[in-house]
Amino acid sequence: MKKNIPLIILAILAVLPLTGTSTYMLHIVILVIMWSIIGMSWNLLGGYCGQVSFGHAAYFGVGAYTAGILYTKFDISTWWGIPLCIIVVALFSLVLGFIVLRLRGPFFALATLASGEVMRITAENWVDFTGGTMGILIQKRTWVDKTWYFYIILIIAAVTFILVKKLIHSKLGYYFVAIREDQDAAESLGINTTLYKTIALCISGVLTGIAGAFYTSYMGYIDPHVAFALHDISIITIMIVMVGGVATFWGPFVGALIMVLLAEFIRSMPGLGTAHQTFFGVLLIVIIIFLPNGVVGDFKKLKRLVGLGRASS
Amino acid sequence: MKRLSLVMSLLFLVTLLTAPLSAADNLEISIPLPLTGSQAKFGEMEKKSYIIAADEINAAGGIKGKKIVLEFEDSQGKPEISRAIAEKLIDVKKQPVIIGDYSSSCSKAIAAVAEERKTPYLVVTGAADDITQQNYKYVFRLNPSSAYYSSGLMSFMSEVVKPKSIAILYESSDFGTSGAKDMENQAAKTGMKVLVNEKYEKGAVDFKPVLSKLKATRPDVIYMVSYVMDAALLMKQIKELRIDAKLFAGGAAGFAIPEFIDNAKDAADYVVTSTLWSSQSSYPGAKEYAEKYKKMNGDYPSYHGAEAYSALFILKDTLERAKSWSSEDIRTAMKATDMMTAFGPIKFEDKDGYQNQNFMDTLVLQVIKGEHQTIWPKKYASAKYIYPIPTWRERR
Amino acid sequence: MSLLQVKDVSMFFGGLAAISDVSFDIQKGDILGLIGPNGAGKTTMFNVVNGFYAPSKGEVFFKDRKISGLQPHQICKLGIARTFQVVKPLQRMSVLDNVIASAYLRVNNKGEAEDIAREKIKFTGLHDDIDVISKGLPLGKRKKLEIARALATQPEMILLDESFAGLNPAELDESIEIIRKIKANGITIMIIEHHMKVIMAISDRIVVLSYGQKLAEGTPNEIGSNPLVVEAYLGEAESA
Amino acid sequence: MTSVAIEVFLQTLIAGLLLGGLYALIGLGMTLIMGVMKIINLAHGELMMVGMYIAYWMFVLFNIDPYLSVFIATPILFFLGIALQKFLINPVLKVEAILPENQVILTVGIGMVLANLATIFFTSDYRSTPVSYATNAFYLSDYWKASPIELSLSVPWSVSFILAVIITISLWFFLARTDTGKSIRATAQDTDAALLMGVNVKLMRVVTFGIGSGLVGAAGCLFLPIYYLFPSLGGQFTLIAFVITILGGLGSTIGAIIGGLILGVFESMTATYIGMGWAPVGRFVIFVVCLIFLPGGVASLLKRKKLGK
Repeated sequence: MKKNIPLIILAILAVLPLTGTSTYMLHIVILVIMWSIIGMSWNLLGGYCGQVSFGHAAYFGVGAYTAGILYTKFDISTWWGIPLCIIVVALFSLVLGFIVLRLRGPFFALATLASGEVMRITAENWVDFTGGTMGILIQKRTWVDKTWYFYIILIIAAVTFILVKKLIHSKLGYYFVAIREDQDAAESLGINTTLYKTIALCISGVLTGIAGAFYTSYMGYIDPHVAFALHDISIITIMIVMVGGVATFWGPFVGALIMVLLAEFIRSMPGLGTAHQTFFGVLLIVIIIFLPNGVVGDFKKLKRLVGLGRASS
Repeated sequence: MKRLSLVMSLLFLVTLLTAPLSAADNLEISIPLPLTGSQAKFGEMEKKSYIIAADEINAAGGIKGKKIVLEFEDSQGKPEISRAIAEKLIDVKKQPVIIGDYSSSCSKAIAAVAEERKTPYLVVTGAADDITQQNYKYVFRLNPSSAYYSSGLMSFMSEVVKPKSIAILYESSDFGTSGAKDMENQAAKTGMKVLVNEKYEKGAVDFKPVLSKLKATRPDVIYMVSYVMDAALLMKQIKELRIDAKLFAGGAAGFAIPEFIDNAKDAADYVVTSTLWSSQSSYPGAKEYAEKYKKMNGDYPSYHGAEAYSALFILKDTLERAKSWSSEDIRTAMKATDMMTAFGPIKFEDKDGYQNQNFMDTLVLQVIKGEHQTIWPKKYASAKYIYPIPTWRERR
Repeated sequence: MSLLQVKDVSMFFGGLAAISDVSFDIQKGDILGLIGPNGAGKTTMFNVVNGFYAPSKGEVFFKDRKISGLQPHQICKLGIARTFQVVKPLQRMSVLDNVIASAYLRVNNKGEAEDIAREKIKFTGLHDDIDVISKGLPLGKRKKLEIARALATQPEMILLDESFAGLNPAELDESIEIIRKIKANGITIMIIEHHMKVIMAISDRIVVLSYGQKLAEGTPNEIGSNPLVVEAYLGEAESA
Repeated sequence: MTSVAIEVFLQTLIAGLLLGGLYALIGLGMTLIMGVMKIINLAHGELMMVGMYIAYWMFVLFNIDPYLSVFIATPILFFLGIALQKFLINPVLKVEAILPENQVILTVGIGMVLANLATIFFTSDYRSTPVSYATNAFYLSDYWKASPIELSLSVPWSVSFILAVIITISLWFFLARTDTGKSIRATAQDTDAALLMGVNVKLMRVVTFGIGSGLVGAAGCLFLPIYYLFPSLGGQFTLIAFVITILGGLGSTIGAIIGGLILGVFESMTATYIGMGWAPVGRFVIFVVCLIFLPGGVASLLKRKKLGK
């Protein structure tokens, strides 16, 4: 039974477009799936390998711009961005990894944060190539109907989830966690920490980049502020994983549900007005304080808390 | 684990089923606007203006007897949220027409959805040129594209100032960039030399380095495209460095709103700016709206408010003329719009590579004695322009 | 033949010499005890051999191949494993997973890695705690885990850094037994230890360090009767 | 070099130094917090925003000059910081989590709430204090009639700069001379050693967060006369504070000052000689270069020099 849960969720999702779900809901679900891919990939690097990146917008943006530039400069469909960005983002991750991976802890966090910002400002200033702040507008999106977008992102997600699942139960997974737990010990056990951190960064970056390339095709518009956003991408990504559950397989998915679906709910709650952000901010604070390992990571604790609540009421 | 997935699927189902049900004799219109985040200032101004317009329309009997009920959705200035809102309006609320949002990137996100879903969308403030250059059939724009913002200013410069050189400073946003690019093109056409052409990151603290470089080149005109407070900071620091030019010109936005003068104080004197509208405009209803807004909020609105205010009247006019309130009929009716509003005459035309674009004369304002006065074109002028302007030394 | 050769190794930190000009050899299959007062440079020597530090001067050879300057993971791959004085378990992993992670050095498939890990865990007597998260282990068992983990890399030589400190007598006996078993498996051992009785009982040869310099080298008997050593170290240690 | 080129250079340098002094003050609070608590505080800029609103309302309601508000905003922010640390951050630091970085998300949440509350209570209007001296300046040609070049020095910028220097020096004295200050420095250098020496590390952390918040609140007051204010202004200053902290070295007061000045001058020079659009790139480039090649920041250079002597 437990083994089948992913299949069940996948099956529910797969028939979703056939049930006459509104395109609004479908849009939200697409965003949830897209964010859970980004969360998954961040989790691989941050949660399992312990390298907390504050700059995943860099990979997202490079992926998004790979697709966008294919369209503006080479007149090729943005969808080719998805396969192409695997190469582009992998190279980019190698270069970036070479610079940032020698740093540890908060220094790594800050260096990645800076890398995202540097990419944004570069995209703004390198006008001939990226179109600068005017961004890239895809004149006609491939489909009006969301069904295909939905299935594409669902397939990408399924592949990502399977890949990550396989990875974390393989040699790589053990090595990643060993590096997270104690880099010196890992090194003395014969683990080439630099190599494996670079592998984690590349896989993580590429998966995020694919999500970025999808974003370009799906939204039909990117600009540096959107694609390389510090808060709206890098930090939201971390929140998704932390709220859902660091280093848990389902954490990113649950986190994406909370951060996208719940956020959308709270946003459109009548009578809340602009206070929805305060509401949401407080919710985040409460989750971090009471469930420091996220909803999935501290699920037992959550059950206990909820149980206590029932008993006292 | 099992329980968890159960909770998740429940959450999911709840989400899917809670599509709000709405049915009434009222006409519900939801408007996406940035109400939080860095663009919230303009979102709020537009929101207030929409409300004023709705109250006026309702007091006069509504639209075909139906009262307008406004709702606002916070797009936070994020395109994917704007898109979510647009999808929701079209799909869940079955709203046959969409108006609103503020920034160009959000407007682009909505425009793409509107076009695909064949739902008319009236862009109210998004100024990037390309929004109405996509051969969209369902996207209309009330404000001129940013390439036209400076048309009035250009004619003022070529008739009065006759400058030989210009320095351009602009904010690195799509609005700033397209405004600057347009000025560059105009300069090339009229033989002005562009001495400095620099962009800056929004929120910059110190412009003095770039200004002192600019000072050394001695341009005739300093043209700046900036948002609210950058505009005030720029003029304050220009005053401090005593940079004299024949003309200080702003490209709408930050220079055209009342806060500019409040904050820049005497440094704002004699600055001219292009604008789409001013609170002294002679268009019918403009002054009344401006006064009403001021009474409610203590300050005059900028053109963004007037655009929002007028947008609702355009919607009313369209809906009253439309054969039915189907999206198709509304589109046809909107295309035929030819009316006067507080913002000026509105007509959606296809020309110069634009579609469904409202073209209009843009105005030039000058800060005279601490107030914005319309000085150009002459037929709309509320005061005579002051030119040449005194140097900073002479002003003391 | 000598398995490991340390040749004229010096290690400076900001002008201070932690080790100066130390040389010694280890024969294959031997147990070499490294002793000396606190701050004598024993752990630094381990860090040099293991690759955490590249020596400021001198060279280290393993099976006649120069290893000084290599990365720790490369040296480990060549066949030198180590334990830490301050234990470094992979905190949030179970005992089994800890050992599996290091068993992966020589195999790529999970089944094989797990087989190796289970064997080494049994070897060190941790099989009752196999699923315990290592953070929750008592110190004695954590020290054993360090050994199990080092063995899982299937080394030819193992560096044990104070694997007996803080153990009770019963645990001490078990650990000595484990070390004898390791030796019986043909693995060369270099060991840092403060328990003089233990070191005298198990070592084949002993190197004494003091203030970063080699004071003496020899069999336990020779060392026990060396007046220099007794003066500089043994007397002090036993009175303490 | 022509006189014009010299004028441009000097004016840029002046601007850079003035800006750098203010940057230093923003960075100080961050460097203390990061040095002592080893946490990344992403709500730093939002705390500055709170300080600015306090100064703003003091001016509007009671006509108190923003510079005097330093004495009002700093204590308020100090206690706000203490409350945040005690009731929100500490509980999170105490719990064992897989990634200690979850405290960062907490500060993001705090920042979000602060910014949103400011929007709700004060609207998102842009504000500035219309102080009478806002655009006053000293001019070289007023004092030296025959000067071949013209330089100007803004009055509010200079006052802000001088106050920033005074605050910085007092902080330095506090850290160097008082017992509390010494305890804070000990905690920053080695928490375990400080514990052994009998320092109340827990209290020091709370106090440090308070001082850090108070400092950035003071920085807010000094920024108000030369800048402007709106609820979501915090983010960019948080980033600047990071750059200075890394440039100066974690926990180093002197490092933060030098780092601030370097950053200020560097940004100004970039703006003049390369292009203002690239100034932020320059900011992050020195940031990354420093992280990699000089992980201890300027402070480590100073120490190295001392050792050499």
